[in-house]
Amino acid sequence: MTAIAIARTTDLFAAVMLSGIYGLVSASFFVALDAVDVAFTEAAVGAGIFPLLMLVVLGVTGRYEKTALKPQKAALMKKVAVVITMVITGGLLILGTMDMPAFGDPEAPAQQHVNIRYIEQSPEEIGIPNMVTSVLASYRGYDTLGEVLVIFTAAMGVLALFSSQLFVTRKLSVKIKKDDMHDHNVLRIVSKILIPLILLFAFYVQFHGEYGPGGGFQAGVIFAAGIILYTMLYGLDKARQVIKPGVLRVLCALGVFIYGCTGVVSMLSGGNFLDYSVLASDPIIGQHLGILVIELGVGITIAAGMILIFFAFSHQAESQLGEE
Amino acid sequence: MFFDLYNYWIVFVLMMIGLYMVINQSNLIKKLIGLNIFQTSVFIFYISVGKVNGGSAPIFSSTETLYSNPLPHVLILTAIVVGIATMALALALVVRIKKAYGTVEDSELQEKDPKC
Amino acid sequence: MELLLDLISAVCFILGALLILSGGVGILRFPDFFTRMHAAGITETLATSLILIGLMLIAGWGLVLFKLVLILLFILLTSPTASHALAKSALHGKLKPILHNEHSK
Amino acid sequence: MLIMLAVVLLTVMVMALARALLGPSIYDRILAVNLFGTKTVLLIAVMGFLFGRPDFLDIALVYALINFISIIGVLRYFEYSDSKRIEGEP
Repeated sequence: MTAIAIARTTDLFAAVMLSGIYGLVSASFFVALDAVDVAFTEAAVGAGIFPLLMLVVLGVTGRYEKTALKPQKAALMKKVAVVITMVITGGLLILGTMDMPAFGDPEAPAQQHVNIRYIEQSPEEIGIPNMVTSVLASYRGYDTLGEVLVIFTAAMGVLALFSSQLFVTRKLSVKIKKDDMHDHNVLRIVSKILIPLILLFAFYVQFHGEYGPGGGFQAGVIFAAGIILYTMLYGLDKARQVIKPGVLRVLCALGVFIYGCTGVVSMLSGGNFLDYSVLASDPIIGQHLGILVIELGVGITIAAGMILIFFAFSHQAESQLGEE
Repeated sequence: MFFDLYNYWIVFVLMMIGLYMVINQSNLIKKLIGLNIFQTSVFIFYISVGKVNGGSAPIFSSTETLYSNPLPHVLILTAIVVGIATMALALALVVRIKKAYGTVEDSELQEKDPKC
Repeated sequence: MELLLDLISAVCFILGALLILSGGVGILRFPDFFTRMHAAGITETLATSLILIGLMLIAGWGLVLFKLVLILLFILLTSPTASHALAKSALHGKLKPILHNEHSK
Repeated sequence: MLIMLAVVLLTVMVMALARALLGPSIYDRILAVNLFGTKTVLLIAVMGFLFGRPDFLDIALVYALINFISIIGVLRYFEYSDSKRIEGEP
């Protein structure tokens, strides 16, 4: 499989390309296993954002892996030891699967508990067809809030690590670097057509998430991908004029804020925290409203967070290039 | 019967490859790629658990009656995005390490800073 | 009418499959990058459109058809662009195509 | 018919993967990834029809999009690091 090849290549760049393929493969795997929402996310993240981030970092750290400096024998010994450990652990794990219910067995214990309620009740209780969305936003609203907070924190962490001049607009007159993409005119024009389409599609995914696969997480990533495409083609400075990093930072927090506020509002109007049924006179409409608002919050946070992270990385890469 | 479990085996093989990369590669970026593979194998594991034979994607429709388990999907959906966010954090750390020490190789790092 | 549509889509599928296969063989067997690119780039667009048109014919009216059209549009826009950009940057890089006179030396 | 198509697509995907592994130059790999991505788009579309739930073409759409973006990104950063290396060599 792809993974073995990734492990063996020393050329990091090639490894990143292969990990892109790996993302695609695993996403098709998810489709085959009926997990459309997951495939959606994995396609956007595993095949898109992750390799891009890796590439930016490679631009900073250098492309080739160094060959081992240690004496060969010690390295070999270590390798053998690691492989043996691997085989033993893997063997034990596989042995463990012997007790597991067969793959796809509807009688398996994992299918017996809350799952039945989710599947049978959610169309009546929440009133939207996509069960993944209803579980995500309503039944397990706390979890999702936590995850959004984690993403927010991670974005802030990246920014803190690159305590850089990202928020100070550089003077453009310093030196206009040779724009790498300047001679790719065809690319620029096609992308100009595509970017609005991508952003539009992101909105479609955002608000259609109740009926088909999609939702805030995916939409945020797609939106960020559109902006990232713009950044790559027109340079960071231009992209920062379009979307100010300061605004992004506020947006990133705003998403979490929206999410939390929805919970508080529902609590104030007499329900539990994040219980949307009380938001409108009809519980189902209330649920609808709550999920819509929350997905919006999630989408905003993810999009802003991803763009911020990308900006931070590519700013780092560019400034390093400027130093040399 | 025996081959009913093949899916889990793939998961574990992937997992071991990821673990191997994390332990044995000295390049930090390579380690992170390995971590990513490990992560994905766990995702696949969860989704495999949620699969029901003959079921279809958990989006309500009038023609289908049997659905896959939506709960693992939800967990993994969020886990993927959280995964990329934390991965970004890790990459940021790698960049800082590169800046501070001038290398991203494990062994060289240890030579330069024996304390860590 | 139904039969006719099915028939046309089947023809589309077979043609598309053949083209894809030839592209795959091409990318595996051709000697250097630019010939590989030629094999992949040309077959890709046509084969993809053929298959998507075939799917459209069996899809019938509705949102599905619209999405297929969207995908087709997207592929038609992006695939040649990506090929173009790739070839261009490969040419700017150190890769040189095998030219005829060079080959005969 | 659809099954035949899916099998062909899988075969070609394996071929592209082989090229990505062998690929002497970076561009070969990028090309292979591109091909692989397009085939995945098709495979998802075909699979949607095969399983009788063709509502999920959104995913195929996202694939097409992401594929393009990552190709562009790869090209850009490859040129980037390349020019940097040339500058770095005195």
